[in-house]
Amino acid sequence: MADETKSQSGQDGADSRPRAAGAGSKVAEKPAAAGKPAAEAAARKPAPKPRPKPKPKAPPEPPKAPEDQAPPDGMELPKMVTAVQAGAPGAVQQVSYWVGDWTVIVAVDRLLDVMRFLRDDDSTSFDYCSDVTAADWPPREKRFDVVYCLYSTRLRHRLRVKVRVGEQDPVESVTQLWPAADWLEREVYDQFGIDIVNHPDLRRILMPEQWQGYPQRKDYPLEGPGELLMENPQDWLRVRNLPDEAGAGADADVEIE
Amino acid sequence: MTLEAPRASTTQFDTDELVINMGPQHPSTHGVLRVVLKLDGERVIDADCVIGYIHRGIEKLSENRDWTQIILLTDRMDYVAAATNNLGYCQTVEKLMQIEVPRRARYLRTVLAELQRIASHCLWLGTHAMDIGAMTVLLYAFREREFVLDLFEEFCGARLTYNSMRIGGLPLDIPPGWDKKVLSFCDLMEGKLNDYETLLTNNRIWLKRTRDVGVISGDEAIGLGLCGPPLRGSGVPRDVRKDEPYAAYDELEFNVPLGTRGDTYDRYLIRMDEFRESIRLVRQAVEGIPEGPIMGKVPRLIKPPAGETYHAIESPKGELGYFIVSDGKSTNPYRFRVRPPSFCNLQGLKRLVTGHLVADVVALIGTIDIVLGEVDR
Amino acid sequence: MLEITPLHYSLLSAALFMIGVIGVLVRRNVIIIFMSIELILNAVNINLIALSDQLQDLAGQVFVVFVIAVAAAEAAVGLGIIIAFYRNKETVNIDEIQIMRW
Amino acid sequence: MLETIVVPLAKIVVLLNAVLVAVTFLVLMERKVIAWAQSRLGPMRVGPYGILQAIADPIKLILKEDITPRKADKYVFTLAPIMSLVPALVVFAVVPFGPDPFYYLSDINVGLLFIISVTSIGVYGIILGGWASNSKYPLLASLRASAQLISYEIAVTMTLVSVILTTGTLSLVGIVEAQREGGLWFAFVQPVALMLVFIGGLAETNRAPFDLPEAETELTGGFHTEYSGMRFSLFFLAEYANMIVISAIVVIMFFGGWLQPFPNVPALAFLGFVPPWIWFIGKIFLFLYVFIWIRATLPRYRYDQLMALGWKVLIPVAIGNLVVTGILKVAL
Amino acid sequence: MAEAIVFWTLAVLILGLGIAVISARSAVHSVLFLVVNFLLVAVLYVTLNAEFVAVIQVLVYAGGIVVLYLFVVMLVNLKKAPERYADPRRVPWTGTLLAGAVLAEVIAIGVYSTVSSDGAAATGGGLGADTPFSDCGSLVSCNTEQLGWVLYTSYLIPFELASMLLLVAMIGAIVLAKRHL
Repeated sequence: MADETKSQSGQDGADSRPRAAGAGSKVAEKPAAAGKPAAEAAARKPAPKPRPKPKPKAPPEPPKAPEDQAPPDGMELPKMVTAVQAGAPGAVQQVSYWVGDWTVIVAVDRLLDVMRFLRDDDSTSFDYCSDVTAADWPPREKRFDVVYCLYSTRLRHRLRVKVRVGEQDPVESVTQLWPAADWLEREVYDQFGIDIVNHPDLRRILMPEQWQGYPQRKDYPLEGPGELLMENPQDWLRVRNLPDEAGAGADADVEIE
Repeated sequence: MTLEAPRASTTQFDTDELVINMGPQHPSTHGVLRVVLKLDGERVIDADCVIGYIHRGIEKLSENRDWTQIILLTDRMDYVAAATNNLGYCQTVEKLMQIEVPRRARYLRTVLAELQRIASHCLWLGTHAMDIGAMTVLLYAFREREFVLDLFEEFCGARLTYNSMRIGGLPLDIPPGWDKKVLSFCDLMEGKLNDYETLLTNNRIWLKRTRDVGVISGDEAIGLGLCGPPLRGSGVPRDVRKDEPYAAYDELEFNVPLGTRGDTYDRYLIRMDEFRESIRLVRQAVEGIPEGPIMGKVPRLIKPPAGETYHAIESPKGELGYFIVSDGKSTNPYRFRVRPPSFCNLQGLKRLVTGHLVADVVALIGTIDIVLGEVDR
Repeated sequence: MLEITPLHYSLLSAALFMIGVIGVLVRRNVIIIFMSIELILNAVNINLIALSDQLQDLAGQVFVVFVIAVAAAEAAVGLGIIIAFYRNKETVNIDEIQIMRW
Repeated sequence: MLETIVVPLAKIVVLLNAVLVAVTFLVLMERKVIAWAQSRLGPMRVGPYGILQAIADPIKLILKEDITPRKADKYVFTLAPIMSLVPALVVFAVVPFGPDPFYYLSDINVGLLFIISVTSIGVYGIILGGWASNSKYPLLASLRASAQLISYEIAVTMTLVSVILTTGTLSLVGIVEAQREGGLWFAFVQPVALMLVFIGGLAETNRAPFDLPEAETELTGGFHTEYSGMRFSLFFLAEYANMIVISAIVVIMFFGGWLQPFPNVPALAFLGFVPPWIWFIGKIFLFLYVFIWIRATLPRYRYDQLMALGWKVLIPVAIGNLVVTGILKVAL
Repeated sequence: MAEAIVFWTLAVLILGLGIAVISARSAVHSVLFLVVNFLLVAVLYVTLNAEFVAVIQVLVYAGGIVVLYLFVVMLVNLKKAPERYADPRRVPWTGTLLAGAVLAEVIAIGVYSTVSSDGAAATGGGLGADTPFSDCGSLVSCNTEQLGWVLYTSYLIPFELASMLLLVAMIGAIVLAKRHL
């Protein structure tokens, strides 16, 4: 097993590009791994041993989460944004505008207040929860953006609400406001491992019940023996990133399969 | 059939609760959906959907493909409506890059999307009717779907996974004479729709099986996040094509059919009306196709600036949303998220089936029109 | 032996009757006890039919019709009771059915 | 000796073979008719226009592996298909194909009751098949099926009583003769009864729209989900043999059995050149065609609706029909 | 001769199946033996010229009542042996002896009565001379008609009472078995 993992680490080290490590990985990975000589590749592997392994993609510098662009000067804030700023004072940390979408960034501890206001207030009236999802920005201390896409079927406007949370921070579930969030939050938990509290039924949804690790995180190993990925991808990460195998920084080849 | 609310708790002495697994290998779960049903006699008291059997990690996969390659992956989500998936994705990227799509391309996209809606609804109609036991409608509907597939084949060479759009426009212009064929298909389809309706709409058994089955109120449907025909069946006037127009929809005339009772029969009628609206849209769009280029000004290297956006379109199943984050540096998206309408509609299944009979479960799975490729991604 | 008289039918009936009685006494499954009762009723019916044939009197057959009606009623009510009981006590063992209320 | 043993035996052999062959071709007919209804061609590969498919299908079924699930009750599992087929075949003992004793095996004076009682035994095959499979879906389906069969049996029997009331005989030959003497098929005398028996017959043979016991989209395969090979084909045979039985009953009771249309009208006497048994079989196949046609057209009832139809519509109407028949009989 | 063969075959089978009914391990098997038993009893009725009763036996007993039993057996399907608990006060073999005594008594009476008298005379109160079936001759040819006649004349009141009984039983069974009225 160990040999196998090492030889595979070779190719993997060459481009620590993320790759879907879904249920199919077991079959898909092995033939791919056989290709490259282990040693050469292992030599190029950086050694970030702590768990939040630096971002996967552009090794030279971690991709900073792009700034949430502020609305251009002179642009008037729409009523829904001003209403939430007034309705939940201090909760909105930042307002952002990009290609026509408005986003409010909210403190995680005030999330439920803001959401309740957004749903119940007449000027916002966001009765429809389109989507709940997240994005992972590993080097950041609060690495996850949890994004709620809201829509109002009465006023026909959209707003995104975003909270930034760290790995251990709990996020209050919004299922009590929108039952629609049930499966969406389960998926966020399933794919990112974000701790959603007060969720009625927090289980894995897309991945098998006994799956270890959270596939949509950027540090999730993209290749490797399926059994190990299934049992404990973090072990696989450690094996792959053993210090003695560390070499120069990996190049940033973005290989497309 | 009276719709009684699920009993709060069965009496403690009740012993004949039966747990049965419907699927993942079951002829009417439309793929590999597994529904764990808890039954009291034949009445469902609880249902739990187990999904993920064909989870392929398309979201994760897309984060490692360049922007154009992802179009191909979107085909594989709702594989019975691949063109609308392409459309939603391309429009999201165009929104991120602020690319102007030429008018001709927008019209053609509308034609493709509406043809796709007809094909998808054909498949829905056939399988839904088959689930309820009307086997002939299945073959009729598939026969007409075949014509749509022929049109697509002529347009892009593929019959199921089309890869039919590009960021900024379309890869190909329509072949000569294609528009005539589309129009004659529209005429044909209208006649065939009457055939379907003759077989089903006023059929007493069909009415008995669908009327007052799976009733859901508008507010509840909104709360559950239902979208598309299930939401409109409850009388909520929500159609992305109308509310947030894209492609050429703001220049075309169409109605959004709405239900009144929110039951399976209403959802059936709505989809039948949507067939007609789609035909109307296709006619208008085909007749109004302007001359001009089919590709906008797209940089050779597609690399949207850093930023994120959420964009939704009305796929045959409902609101198909794409949430895409670009870090502005690489040639692939940093985060690619699909808001699949089937996923959100399937979430409502538990609410719909509770209190109904086992036989209704198949009718209700049919009525929400799921494609597991999209649910699991 | 070769001459079949009503006595033969009576003996057959008696033997079947005894089997039924043994079933009632020996088995503890209520359903099987009910079935034994059906056997007993059938034993009686055989007797009635045989004698009806012998005496050329239809009264025996009429009686059998009534017995069948009674058996149907008995089965319906008896099995209803069994179902109701099973639902509450999860047993059909007659030795466990000994309390008058629950 | 010849009269008491050889001739009946020969008749039995001919009859059984005829029924079984008819069943195989009935399956082909069903596939073809449904295919045409659905603008398809149906089986075309085996023989000209797929005619030999009727032979290929049974061969395939017989050659298939016959699986017994490990946890099944082996004896009952084997017994169930037999219990389902035998009653369906036994019924043909009293079905008259023509007016002379040559055309039937026996004409007993309780013929109709015999048919009713024997078909009521067929339900055991279904219940036991579902139970012995030791699997949930078949069990559910078999409970459904047996409840369905028993319910509709009541309606059908009740309706047939009103026909008996009209004829005053339980003998099938007698019933047909009564129609000849009356000059009218009972379809015209008892139209309500005809509808009831036909609907009840659809339900009793588990045909669409009452094919719940084998609703493949709901219960995957119904009570015979776990069956395969020869044992499955026995169930299959039983179902189609039952279709023929029900058609035969309808034809005998309401469409004059072997009689030509309007047997007493002299203008139609030329129809007499067609032998009686051809009339009989032709009428049976006409009804089989209707069975298939209905299957291609209608969706399926739900279980509770089916029971409601049986108990709340068919049985009251049957009783009403009986009462009206009785009153008319006394009054006229 | 033929009658004897038929009788003895049937008798042996009926008794054997009766024993099987009460001794089968599985309740479903018991029910199956019961069905076959009833069918054979119906055949016995046919040999005794009671065709109508025979058919009714098949229709009602085998096709109806026993299906009901089968239903109940399946509903309370006990994978575990249903007889695990025995009341300590139970003395089954005494009961069997008692039943044997009853059988012996019946045999004694039977033997005694055959020896002492030459069969009861056919003094039936069956068919009066005014029945429309007096031309039927024996019971054999039109058993059903005659039985119907008797049922609806001499036994009309019991017949109606039986229908009341069935109605009551039906309602009773529904009330008992339905949980939520």
